[in-house]
Amino acid sequence: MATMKDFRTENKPTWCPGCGDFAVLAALQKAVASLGLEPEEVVCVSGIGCSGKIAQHFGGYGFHSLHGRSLPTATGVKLGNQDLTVIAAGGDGDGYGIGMGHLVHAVRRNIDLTYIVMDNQIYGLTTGQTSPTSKKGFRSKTSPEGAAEEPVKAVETALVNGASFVAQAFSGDVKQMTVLFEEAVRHRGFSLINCFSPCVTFNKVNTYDWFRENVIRLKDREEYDSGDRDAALSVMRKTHGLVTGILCREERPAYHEVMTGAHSVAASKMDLNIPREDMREIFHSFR
Amino acid sequence: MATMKDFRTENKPTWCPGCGDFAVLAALQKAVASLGLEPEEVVCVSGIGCSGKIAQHFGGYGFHSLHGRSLPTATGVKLGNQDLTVIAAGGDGDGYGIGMGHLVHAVRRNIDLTYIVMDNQIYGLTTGQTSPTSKKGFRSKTSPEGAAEEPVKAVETALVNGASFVAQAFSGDVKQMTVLFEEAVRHRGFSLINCFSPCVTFNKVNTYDWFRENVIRLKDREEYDSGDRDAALSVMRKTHGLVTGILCREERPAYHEVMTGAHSVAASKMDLNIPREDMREIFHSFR
Amino acid sequence: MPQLTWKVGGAQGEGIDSTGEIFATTLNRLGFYVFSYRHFMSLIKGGHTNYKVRVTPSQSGYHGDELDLLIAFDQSTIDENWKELSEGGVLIYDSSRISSPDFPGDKNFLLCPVPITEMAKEAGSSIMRNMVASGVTAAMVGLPRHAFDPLIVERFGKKGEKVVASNKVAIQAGYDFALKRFGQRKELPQPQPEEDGGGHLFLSGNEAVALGALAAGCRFLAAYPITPATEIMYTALNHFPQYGGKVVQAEDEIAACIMAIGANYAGTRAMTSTSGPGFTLMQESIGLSGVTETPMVIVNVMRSGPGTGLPTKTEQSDLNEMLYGTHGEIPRIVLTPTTVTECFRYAAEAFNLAETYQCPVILATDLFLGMSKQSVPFEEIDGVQVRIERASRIGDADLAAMGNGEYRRYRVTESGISPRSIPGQKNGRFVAMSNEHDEGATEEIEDSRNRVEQMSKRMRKLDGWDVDAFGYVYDGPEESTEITLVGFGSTRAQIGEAAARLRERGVKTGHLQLRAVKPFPETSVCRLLSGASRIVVVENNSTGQLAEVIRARVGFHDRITHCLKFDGDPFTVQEILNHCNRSQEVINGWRR
Amino acid sequence: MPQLTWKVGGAQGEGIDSTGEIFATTLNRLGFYVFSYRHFMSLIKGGHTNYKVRVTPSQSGYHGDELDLLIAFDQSTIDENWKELSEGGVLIYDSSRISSPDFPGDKNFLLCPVPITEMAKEAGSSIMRNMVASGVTAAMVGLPRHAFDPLIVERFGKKGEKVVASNKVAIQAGYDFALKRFGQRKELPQPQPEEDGGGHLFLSGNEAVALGALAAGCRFLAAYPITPATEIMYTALNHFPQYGGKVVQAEDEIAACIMAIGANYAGTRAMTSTSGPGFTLMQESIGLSGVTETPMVIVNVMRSGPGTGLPTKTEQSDLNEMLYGTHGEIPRIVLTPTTVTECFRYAAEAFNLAETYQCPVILATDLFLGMSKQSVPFEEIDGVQVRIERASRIGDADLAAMGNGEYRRYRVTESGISPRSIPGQKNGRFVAMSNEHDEGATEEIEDSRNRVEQMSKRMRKLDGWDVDAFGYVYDGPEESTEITLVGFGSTRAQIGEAAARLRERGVKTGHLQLRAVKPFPETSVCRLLSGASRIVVVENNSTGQLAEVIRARVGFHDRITHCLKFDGDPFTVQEILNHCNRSQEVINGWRR
Ligand SMILES: Cc1ncc(C[n+]2csc(CCOP(=O)(O)OP(=O)(O)O)c2C)c(N)n1
Ligand SMILES: Cc1ncc(C[n+]2csc(CCOP(=O)(O)OP(=O)(O)O)c2C)c(N)n1
Ligand code: SF4
Ligand code: SF4
Ligand SMILES: [Mg+2]
Ligand SMILES: [Mg+2]
Repeated sequence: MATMKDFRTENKPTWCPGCGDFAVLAALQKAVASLGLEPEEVVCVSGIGCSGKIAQHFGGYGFHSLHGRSLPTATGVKLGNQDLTVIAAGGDGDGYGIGMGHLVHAVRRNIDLTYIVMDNQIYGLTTGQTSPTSKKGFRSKTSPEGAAEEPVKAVETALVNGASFVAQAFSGDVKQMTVLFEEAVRHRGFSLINCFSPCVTFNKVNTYDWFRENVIRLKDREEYDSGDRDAALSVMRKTHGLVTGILCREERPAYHEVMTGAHSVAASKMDLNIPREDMREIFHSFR
Repeated sequence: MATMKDFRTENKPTWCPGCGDFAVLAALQKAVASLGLEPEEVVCVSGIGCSGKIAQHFGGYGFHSLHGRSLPTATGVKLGNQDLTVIAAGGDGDGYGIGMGHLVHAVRRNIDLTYIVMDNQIYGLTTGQTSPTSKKGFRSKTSPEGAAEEPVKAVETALVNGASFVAQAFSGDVKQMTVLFEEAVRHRGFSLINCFSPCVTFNKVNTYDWFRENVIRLKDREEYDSGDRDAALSVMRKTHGLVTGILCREERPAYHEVMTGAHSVAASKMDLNIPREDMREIFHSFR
Repeated sequence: MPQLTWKVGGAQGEGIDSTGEIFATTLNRLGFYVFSYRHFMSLIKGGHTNYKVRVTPSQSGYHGDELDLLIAFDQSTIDENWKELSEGGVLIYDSSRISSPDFPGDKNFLLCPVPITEMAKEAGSSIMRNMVASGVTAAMVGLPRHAFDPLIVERFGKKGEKVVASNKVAIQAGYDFALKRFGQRKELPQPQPEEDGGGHLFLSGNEAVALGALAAGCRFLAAYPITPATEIMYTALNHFPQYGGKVVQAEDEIAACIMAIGANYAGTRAMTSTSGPGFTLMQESIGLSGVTETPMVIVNVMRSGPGTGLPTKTEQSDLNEMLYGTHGEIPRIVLTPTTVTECFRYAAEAFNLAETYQCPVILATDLFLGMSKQSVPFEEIDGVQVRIERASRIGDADLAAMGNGEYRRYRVTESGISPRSIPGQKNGRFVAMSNEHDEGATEEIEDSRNRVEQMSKRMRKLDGWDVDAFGYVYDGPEESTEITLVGFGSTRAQIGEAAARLRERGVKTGHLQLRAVKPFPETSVCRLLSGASRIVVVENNSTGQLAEVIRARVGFHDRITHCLKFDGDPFTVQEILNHCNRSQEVINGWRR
Repeated sequence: MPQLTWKVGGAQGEGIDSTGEIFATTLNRLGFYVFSYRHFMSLIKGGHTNYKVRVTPSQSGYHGDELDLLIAFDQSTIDENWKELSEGGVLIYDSSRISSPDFPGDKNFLLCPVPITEMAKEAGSSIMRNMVASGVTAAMVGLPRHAFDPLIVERFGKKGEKVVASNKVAIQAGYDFALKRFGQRKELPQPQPEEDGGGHLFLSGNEAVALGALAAGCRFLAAYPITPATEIMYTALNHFPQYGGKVVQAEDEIAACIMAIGANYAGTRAMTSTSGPGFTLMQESIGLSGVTETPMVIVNVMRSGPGTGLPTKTEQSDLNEMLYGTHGEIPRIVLTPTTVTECFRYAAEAFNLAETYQCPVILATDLFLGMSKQSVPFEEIDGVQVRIERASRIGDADLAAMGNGEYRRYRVTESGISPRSIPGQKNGRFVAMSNEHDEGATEEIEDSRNRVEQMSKRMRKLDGWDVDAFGYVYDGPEESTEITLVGFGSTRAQIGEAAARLRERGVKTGHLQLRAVKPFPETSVCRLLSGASRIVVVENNSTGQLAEVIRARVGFHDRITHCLKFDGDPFTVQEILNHCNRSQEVINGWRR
């Protein structure tokens, strides 16, 4: 059986020392190993950004796709071979800025993949511009007088659109993150895990310390029912979104089980030859 | 002062007889006329679809833009000349399918425009495919066995992302629709009005009768506080989204008032000549 | 060649299409060779629409220049179409609506007033206008009275006996009326039934593309609705699921294209289909396919651009974008099938090419070829040898023989092709990277030597493909011609007929039709054109995009003239001939 | 020409850029002509980066082939750069980190170990390595000890006296150490201060573009961050708001481009700026600008493609997409400025062209021209006459003279240009339509005559623009040359130096640099190239995109050779010369 080591690569990640994305990578490696997955069974599909480099650093198969397009790419991979475990990953700009539309539609489909967003409230790779999750008033090279827009409410958006698994994690707590990733990967359907993953180089506001001070950990208390979507919304509102843990979980069929052309055999494993007689019959239906 | 007639055009709309979009057009014409606007002060920016033809049929200036891009086009028009009244309009596919990302970001900016979505739960112009608002199980040429996806929750998405004015209307009630449009246009900031606008040709499920039976009209009862976003969400949930009236309204600065470069004079009315001395000073700052 | 051309026209939503389809389908089933062309508008009801049918003694990909019979449901059908009527043509019009038809009286038509709407109402409802018109048609072209009955039963059987009966009544009323008043007026050419005595296949380029893909093992289509490409999706929805093929209606074309790339990466043969605006949105993903060397098939059914343009009109104006779209440089293949059968064959072949060369393959048709249903001999399509070659892969055994981490996905090879592993294969790990990457595909890498190696490897891949053998069809003398007509894709039938007519007039004429434009079959084109005194490049666009490519790749600047059409309609044979008749001087107009 | 070339290298995030910038900025302020070039990677910390500075006696747009001094903070700087060091060059290395520098010993360098890190630590912190290195530099090129002090005060003044002081200490430590141990080793060319005794302007193409836009009245920029274009946005953010100019960070490039189109439609001069991937996403909107005849300016700062490619490397490989991107056919202008001053001038001119011709204007630069800060004489930019011509509009009075509904936005005119109204103007109502439309712009319309009229009107618009007067700069004999070098955009400096060297060797050499590629200045190009025995087209891409255009539009197939580079770096003069020296036979390699 594969161990965490098998999900490591030879090359050292090129993230800045201290970057929150190290924790995300480690948690993912641990989670898939502890689920007993083999490296060749897991595909990590990422967008472009510092966060997007996770596909290179993760020891499974990878697809480092285009900026903002991790979800449709990952959707294709999953539908191409439903037997694979598919992880989509990327940054807040990638996923909630340019990629926002795809998020809503992936949620609606309940496509069976785990979507990890490394939310550092900044555009890291392009050296520090305001991102859609930057707080109102956040100053950066592109908002020297402070951001004028409300931050996007991506988790809430996923919740209202019926996402079947929604959680938040924090790079300062790899243990919890690992557990959440395990749960998410195990979940049959679309899982969003929004990870507070500090950018130590460009975001001097939302630092590890800042998150430690402000983020509340959602205890799996009796009172909190992760099956209750409204409770999740209300927790998010009350904590201004600064909460970690599983916010919502719902069992329902995954897209590949109910879509047009759903089949128990993966598309990539089909016998592609169509009997000549079948083909002729199809031809004759055009008459 | 302009009357409704001034917002009519010579050519008759090319919609199918009975199409819900006639009501939307009429309500819009009435609303802007009753607000005392002149045709040259109002720009209707639309996407592509049957609904998108509203820009041609409305008697103000118009921009019949690309499929899914009414909002960024309208944003540019407003920021180009903030003195204009800008109406963005289009279909459910246009706005909530291909255009979903732009909706969220327009909401976040609180750009001062009125966005009218003619929601017929179908792709009309392309002759009847499943749309993102089609109910689960809806049968059409592209979902012969019934749609496998959950419908998008666009109104809720706007609500959680902080839309400053959100309402729903129904083409079967032009009077209410007119009032809602008036309120929306008057509102300083982003307004979304989702209009149930039946497609009599391709959607045989969500018909006028169906809506009449199922849609609840939100009375401006004492109990309902349109300043309470959570109440709006809960009404939407309780009615399965089948409710008309103002769901939410909040006063806050519009984007053009607070953005980088905000100015009391419209950009299109600026004196463009920069004093030679100013230019030289700017040059010298590059040394 | 002997032919019968027939058209019915009226307002959209009035049953014009069904009238045309009943006529065309029935004739086809009787063994006639039929080509049908729909003229329609980008609105749902109202607006002029018409359906033209041409019947020929052998297969043809063209709806004809003239018109023998025109059935007009309204005056605007007459306004829009009277010019097409040949001398002695028959104009049938709905006298319930048009009291006296209005058109400049300089042509000699047979006027046939028929109270179509009244008769339909008598039979039960005005929607049966189409049936009355069908009956009238049958009588006037000498079809038996009950020719349409089988189709009526098939179409309306589910709706009950009564519906079938009243439709039949409507047909018969039309038939009887016309036979009595006007008699048979036109001749149909001889039918040529299939061996089984039945009709030919009757299908469009779009349908053929979907079937070709299916036959080639495509098991995933992601697409977004757009005229005139949506039928590809419909056909896939009808036939893919039975073989485990999935069809996704994506949220937009960006998602559609990149989903299909993801599925290809995962080892499934996958494609997308679209038209101009959607194709433009796919450009970034096409680059992704190129740089990650992920096989991909994109079908672009061209329509009139630019922008939203004329969504229901045909054009060949995306050639440039297909050749040059996306930033940076990628290897790509652009196929331009010239017939419905080639739509089938090249759709199938596209998947082999995509996998062999690990690059995007664009299959280009247009509204005219994509949407026109036409008779195709069963043997012709059935005879296409569909090979499924899952080439350029690395096997499990080869991977097993390697240590972990030894396999290099983007190994620099002489051919430029590097065997591809698929997720799930042990020891085959790699990262498909949109960034420049090293051979091992484990890291993005900015080293300049590596860059040159990877870039060159990708760009030389297609050198191994013999496009010169595949990429064209030529008809005419090989050594020297007075005139050689050149086209690509859907224009083959009209150019072919024009060439035939020139030859009838004694002009030594060549006809070169390109079936692949990237890589450009320049050796063949150079050879075939070098003996042509005049080269006329016939294209459905306004700037002469193919001519530009020929000049760039081959030369012959001073012998090329542009025969262009960009009004939304396909070429007529006469238009091509008119151009050829025009004086030599236009040749020097190329420099603009 | 006399020159000094200097480079500092190390890991990203270690202060390499600031070291380079301090040196370059200071020299520039002292009146030297400086060109600086940053080599950096698409990651934030770690990875090799370097900053090269070339000092010349007159203006130059190039960082030089060789290297006189190299300051290496680490061994990989030596690995990556030692080859560039000229014979007798000086290698300064951080002896606190590198005990003995490793490189093949076949070149003769002066090795100068300096304990840079140690000295920095002594001065207070290792981050002051850059200051120590600056001090060392000053000593070895003969700059006064306090040359950098003013800049230090300016940069660190806000941080307090202490910071300033310790930085100065670090510089002085480096200075003293180097002067004592090695003495001055290289000469700077003569400075040429401005009239006021101060330095030249020191700016990049990106900055110049933003300033040109501002000067031309651009009051709206919507953009999305992307290397190497983001500085345009930064510069706009700095300078637009003061004049009521708005800057929007859009959610993506699709939105950015179409927002700017919306603003232009509303009467504001508006633009967007991007690089390859973003440019690709803008293609549909570019078509929208074309079909609706809405003025639009798009800046594309090219980088290495395809896909995400090499985001921090230069390339000229988007030429094809700029010429041919988007489906269908639109009129468009593509300008390719060749110097920083032209970036300013053409950015400004782009707005006039866009408004006059009501079409998209693409301003194309690349990472090399866009991001390299360089000395530009104040007079040169100040001397550019920026006209603001709000042409092709219809005035309120003219509209008032018309009745309501009389004005026709898309009136078919001989010039193809139809006066434009702006929302807010009474009687000026129209609908900008992405569909084909009628003259009145009140309806989409599918009529074929109308289609041809509108399409032709749009496509002939640019005939009125004299690109042949504007679109190139030529240097050399006009009648006949042995060799003519052709390039476009940023390669001008290197090609110019190569041409000069060829002339020194007695080769009759021409140098044609294109500043506009669409419309193509074919009359001029044809004239200037017709007397060239050999034509060498120099391009930063792998397929020879400009050469292809020249062949298509002008011909000369058998005289053209490709001098291509696509490893991410700009050309060196030597590379161009090497190509010219190679035998004639390559000429026949064009057909591939
Ligand atoms: C289409 C396109 N636009 C822009 C870019 C440039 N770009 C690369 S990464 C990035 C943003 C990164 O921000 P985020 O997604 O938050 O990731 P992070 O670096 O913060 O992890 C951008 C704008 C691109 N690669 N492609
Ligand atoms: C990029 C692009 N893709 C696809 C189309 C084709 N298209 C035109 S309208 C439309 C959908 C219309 O549906 P909706 O927005 O709901 O409007 P409706 O017609 O129902 O009012 C589509 C897919 C297009 N014009 N552009
Ligand atoms: S810039 Fe920020 S997000 Fe990027 S690697 Fe460094 S710390 Fe991480
Ligand atoms: S097709 Fe439907 S949406 Fe379109 S015009 Fe007709 S009724 Fe309206
Ligand atoms: Mg980020
Ligand atoms: Mg709709």
